[in-house]
Amino acid sequence: MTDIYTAVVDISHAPLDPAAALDFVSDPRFGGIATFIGRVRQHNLGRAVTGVSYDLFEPLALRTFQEIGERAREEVGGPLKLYIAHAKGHLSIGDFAVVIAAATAHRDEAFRACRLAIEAVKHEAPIWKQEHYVDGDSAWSEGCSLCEEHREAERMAANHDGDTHGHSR
Amino acid sequence: MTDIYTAVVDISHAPLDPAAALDFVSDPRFGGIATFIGRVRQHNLGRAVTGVSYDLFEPLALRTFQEIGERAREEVGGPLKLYIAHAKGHLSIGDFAVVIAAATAHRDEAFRACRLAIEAVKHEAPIWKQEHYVDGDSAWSEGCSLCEEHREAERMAANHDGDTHGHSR
Amino acid sequence: MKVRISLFGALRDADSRGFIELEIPEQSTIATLREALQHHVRDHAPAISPNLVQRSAFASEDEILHNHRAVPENGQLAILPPVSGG
Amino acid sequence: MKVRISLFGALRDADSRGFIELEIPEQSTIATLREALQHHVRDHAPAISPNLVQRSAFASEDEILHNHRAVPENGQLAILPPVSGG
Repeated sequence: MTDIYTAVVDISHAPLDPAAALDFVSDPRFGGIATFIGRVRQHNLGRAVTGVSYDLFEPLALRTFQEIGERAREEVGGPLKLYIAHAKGHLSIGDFAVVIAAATAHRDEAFRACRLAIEAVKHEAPIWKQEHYVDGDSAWSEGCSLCEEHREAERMAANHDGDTHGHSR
Repeated sequence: MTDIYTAVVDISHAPLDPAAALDFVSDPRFGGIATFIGRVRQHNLGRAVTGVSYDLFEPLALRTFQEIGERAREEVGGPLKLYIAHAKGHLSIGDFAVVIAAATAHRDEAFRACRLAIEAVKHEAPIWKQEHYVDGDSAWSEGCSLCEEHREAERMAANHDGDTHGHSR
Repeated sequence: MKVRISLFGALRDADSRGFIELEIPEQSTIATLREALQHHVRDHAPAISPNLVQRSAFASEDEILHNHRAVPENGQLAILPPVSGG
Repeated sequence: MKVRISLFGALRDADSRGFIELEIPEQSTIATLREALQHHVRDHAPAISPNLVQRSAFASEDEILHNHRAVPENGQLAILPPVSGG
């Protein structure tokens, strides 16, 4: 579908581009555009971060983004344009990790589609974040299992504790 | 406060600038940026629109934006940067009417702050939209009363019927 | 005292100058001013719905002024019909 | 049959080549493959927590493959540790 754009961007070639996201979703039918941009921040869980690396299983990530877009379209139940791009490679503080833009006729739908998309990208797409710390150490972030038995267990735990998946940006 | 930016932009001089909003809210402490952009769309309530004019009571609009920013800060309960800019003058289809950007450490807070801000701008700021139609006619949009007795009545009606304020972009 | 009420949105049609000037008693409240304005509009701008004035708020540059408030001493006000920004 | 399992995230440390090759019986399920991989990792990459393999999903380029599914005929898979994108 030409109204859903998905990309994995190797940021050694080019950064993610929020302006391109806006351009893609712009349409005379749409009055509301909600976007979410995730950036690398300086601290996580109290540790000083110097940068992060993103590893992706690209073909499945792109398929997952597309499937998320179709789910967002069902949720909106009307015309929607959606842009989902995720960075790959080594990112410095302030670099964009993910850019999502959703445009619809009315604002509530745009917010819902944007939120659905970022939550799904974080919880379902085959993407892994490694944080690099000031002391030279690095660690892969705690994440969400894609394994059905564990997803179920994690969902039940999350219902008790709030989102405890450990990657709460 | 330097972490809340508010502006009324006469678009006969310059358009609203989403990139400037991103720049303003960017901060190494923040991992999540949620934005909302309202654009003029081609149809409203079934009528073909050629453009809109925004009338503002500027000094009070700016004070209201600032007060909304402070309310968003309380809602977030932690560091926040917030950008609120609204257009004034005659806008064509596709022009930006309002640009809001909220940045916080974590994404949920950014979404909440952004949503709070756009809802408050629409329901509380002294701004009036006049739509111009293909047939040469024009009309001021139905709106939300700022008069306390009527606000109360409208709130009760909205609780029964959903948001019936008539400006539901 | 003389008050000058700036007009916005659909109420701009009440006076092409963009404001209405009225004489009201000293120490009037906003409620009194609202009544005076309604009379004025009925006489001078009959195309404006009385209901629109009823649903409008008065304000200074700093804040909304509800019905029980006193009219500001400087006599400068705005009348704000229902808003429709964003 | 020979399968080649591509590694991602924290599981990349299990083999510096970025994949693991295993021999498994024809028509194995993902559950069988998971057991075989756990043995392999225990022997060849003891630093990797068995729990991490347990919490990981297998996938083709097209979809997640749950435990009851057959291993794809082309023998190409990926193992996906818990994800942390965004």
